[in-house]
Amino acid sequence: MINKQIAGTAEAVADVFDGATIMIGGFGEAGSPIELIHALIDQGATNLTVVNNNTGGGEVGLAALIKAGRVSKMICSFPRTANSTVFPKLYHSGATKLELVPQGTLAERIRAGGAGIPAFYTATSVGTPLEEGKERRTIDGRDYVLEYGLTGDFALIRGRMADRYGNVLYNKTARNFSPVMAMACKTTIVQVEDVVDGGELDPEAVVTPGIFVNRVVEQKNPAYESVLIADGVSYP
Amino acid sequence: MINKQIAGTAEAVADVFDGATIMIGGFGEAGSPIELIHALIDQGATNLTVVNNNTGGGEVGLAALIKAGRVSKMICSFPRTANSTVFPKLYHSGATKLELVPQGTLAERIRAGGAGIPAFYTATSVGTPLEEGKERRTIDGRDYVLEYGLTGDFALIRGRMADRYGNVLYNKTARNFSPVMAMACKTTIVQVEDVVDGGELDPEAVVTPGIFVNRVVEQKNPAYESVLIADGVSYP
Amino acid sequence: MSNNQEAVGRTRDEMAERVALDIPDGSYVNLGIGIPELIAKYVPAGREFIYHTENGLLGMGPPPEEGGGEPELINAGKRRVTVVPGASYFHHADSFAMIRGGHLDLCVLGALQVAQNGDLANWSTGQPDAIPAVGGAMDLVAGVKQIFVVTQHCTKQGEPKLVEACTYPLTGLGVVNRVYTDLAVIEISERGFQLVELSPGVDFDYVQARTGAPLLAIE
Amino acid sequence: MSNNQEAVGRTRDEMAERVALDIPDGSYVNLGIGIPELIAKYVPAGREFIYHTENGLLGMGPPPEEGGGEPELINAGKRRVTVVPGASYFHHADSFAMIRGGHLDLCVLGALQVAQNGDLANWSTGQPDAIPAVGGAMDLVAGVKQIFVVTQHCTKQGEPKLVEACTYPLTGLGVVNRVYTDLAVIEISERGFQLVELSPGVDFDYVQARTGAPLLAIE
Repeated sequence: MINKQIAGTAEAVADVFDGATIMIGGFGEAGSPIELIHALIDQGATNLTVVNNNTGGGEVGLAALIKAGRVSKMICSFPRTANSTVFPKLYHSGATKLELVPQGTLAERIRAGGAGIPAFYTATSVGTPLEEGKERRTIDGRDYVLEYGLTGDFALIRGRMADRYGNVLYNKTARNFSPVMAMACKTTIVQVEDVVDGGELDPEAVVTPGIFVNRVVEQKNPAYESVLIADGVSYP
Repeated sequence: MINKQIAGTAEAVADVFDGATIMIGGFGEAGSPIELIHALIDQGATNLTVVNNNTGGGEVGLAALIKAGRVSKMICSFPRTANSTVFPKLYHSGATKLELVPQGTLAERIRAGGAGIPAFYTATSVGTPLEEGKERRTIDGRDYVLEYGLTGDFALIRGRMADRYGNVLYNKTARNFSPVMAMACKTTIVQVEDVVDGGELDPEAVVTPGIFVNRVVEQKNPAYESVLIADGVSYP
Repeated sequence: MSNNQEAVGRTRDEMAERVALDIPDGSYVNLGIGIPELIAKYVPAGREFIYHTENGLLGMGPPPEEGGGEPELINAGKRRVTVVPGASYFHHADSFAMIRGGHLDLCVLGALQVAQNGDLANWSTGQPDAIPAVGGAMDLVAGVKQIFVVTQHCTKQGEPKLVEACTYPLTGLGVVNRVYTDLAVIEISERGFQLVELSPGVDFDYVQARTGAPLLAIE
Repeated sequence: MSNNQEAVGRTRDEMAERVALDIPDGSYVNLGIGIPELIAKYVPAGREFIYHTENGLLGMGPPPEEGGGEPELINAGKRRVTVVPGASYFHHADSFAMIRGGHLDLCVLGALQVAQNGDLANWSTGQPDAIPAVGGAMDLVAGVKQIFVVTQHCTKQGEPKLVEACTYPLTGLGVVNRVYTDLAVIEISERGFQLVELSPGVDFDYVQARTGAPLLAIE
């Protein structure tokens, strides 16, 4: 019988290895899998390449992972956020490298990685400093750059609900990058507030089909970054 | 106020012009917008390029459009079906040309067209006769061919339900190509069994967001190809 | 250029309201952060706009009451928002398919500089010690059908933002269609900056003096 | 080659059942049209497979009772099917993202010819007057992790389908992992056709005589 449910977050991230590429869902705090990230901090894997739109806020979640020195490279579109104080230091010291990717190109590169598309053309970044190092091609009179698919070893994702098959529903704008990250990683780990029985999710409304998901962890009452920051929490 | 609902199928297809590229949703009879196609036959536009996975069955719907001599070119993956008797004659006479595209490449080319991706690489068709005329490229040691995005002038689609904003839900495997075709065409026309009030569809479960839809026609009790064929119907 | 900002021309809210007047009924619109966000308050009577926020929502409504809303219902500026009837959620790749595929009618953005050929610089001042951050700006200008810029006519230091050629790193080439400032509405034409409208109490010479390239008078 | 099909080896249903034995628990599987469809009847006790049909369904169940089902719930062969708990519907681009992206564990297909290097021909006999039709076969063989072929060992005319090199137009290069026929189970190895198992009542020479390339005996 297929049952992708795992008892806890520690078990779910136990096999993350040094040097792994980790895609972390979330846009700001919406959809940020804080408990999985904290389990990853406890687990100890280091020299990680992390893909996320941002670099986390305060000293919890992704920011805490960066602060702990575990992230050697960030791939993101917007490493500055109001509450982002950790990344700048490590960036300036050279401890954490940055690959800056336009947001839509980032999303499409991840989708391509998951869909078996090794490369595609886009007009985004043509004529800008971010075109540097990219191959340019004119198609039907317009200039485009070649972008490569992006894949990862692990995806850490936060959903609203899942079943034992790994079918996932999200919550409003917390969906963001998670469905494409689930497609693009060898091992996709999802924390949800509720694991429901197989057959309870409407097949018409499933957002991430279970084929893209390897592990599901039930995490009741997940934390929100803004609440933790307001409470002055610093992880660990 | 935004209201994309149109009174009838005739009005919905009134501006289809000779020489247009029409994407028609459906895989076999599932999701085939028969009433819209029949309205298009009545309307008279000709020299059409039609994109559909198949070539229709019997002498109704897409097959009837082809039989009426309106289709100068089919772009599809599988022009043979059990009930497909019309296309072979026109194909052999040279009246209707065929561009054969692998099914997944067809879906992705349409998705690319809708997503502003002019071209992408795929391993599908490498080393086969369908590679002919395509550019080959080796990426990370594997061979791929370059495929171009596909766009259309009109999409004719059958859904289950829509609202005045053009948000669409589908019925089971009738979804197939329709969501990507809706993205890829300048004017997307959808027939649905029920037009509901704005706000009645769950924003989490909308499959085709209204931005991709231009016209919605309510078509209660739509016909099914298999039923029409069993009844010996030949359109018009 | 003078260093003090005279209290002439439109306020931020008046600029937003002025932009809204030019948006056709039924438009799908993406609003950038800052003054563009204010536009949502000024939908002219009888029109309906659908707001897109690139983090995955079509049908974005106004902000919730102070202290209200939900942490997982936010806009691209990471501020809490609401949804209107007819809304839909989708993932980031689908959201940028809308943008890149040319499905949005209009995007209104802020700017550091706009050149007379429509080049836009709005993501980086190019300072070597700054952490670069681009977000969705380059995707938006490359994909959306029309790009409006709404911005103060000059920087806080009184330097013109409408220039012959951008000196800051570009966001996109020849992408801007119109610029709405506190002083004027200006179209990017084949011949350069074409004045469309002066703000109340502002005259041509005043605007030209604060513009870094020739301003074409209304004919 | 003889022209009459002797009643030796496995029946179509037995071939399907034999394939099912080799599918690990929890596999995501796409079944082609014909004999592969029969595999769904033979899930070994204690295992659960998830069937994918490329027209947009994961969690395909058995066919409905004769005359039952719905016209808009069909498989890739356009036959009516059912869904099992945990199913999901999706559009064609997402469905082929699963295929092309390597997310399916196994695809079982029919064949016209399989070459000793794993080349597969299963979409066209290359006849000049035939209307070409490919469907999803080329996408499946290019994307799915493992490709099994299940087929009669020879054509109705007694010609071997396992050959040195395909003469029919190819579906994919070096894509087949295993072949299940009425006579044997054969692995495509680095050295060519490696016999894995003979069907009950069939001996090596009998299979070799009906195979168009050297068959490597079990060591």
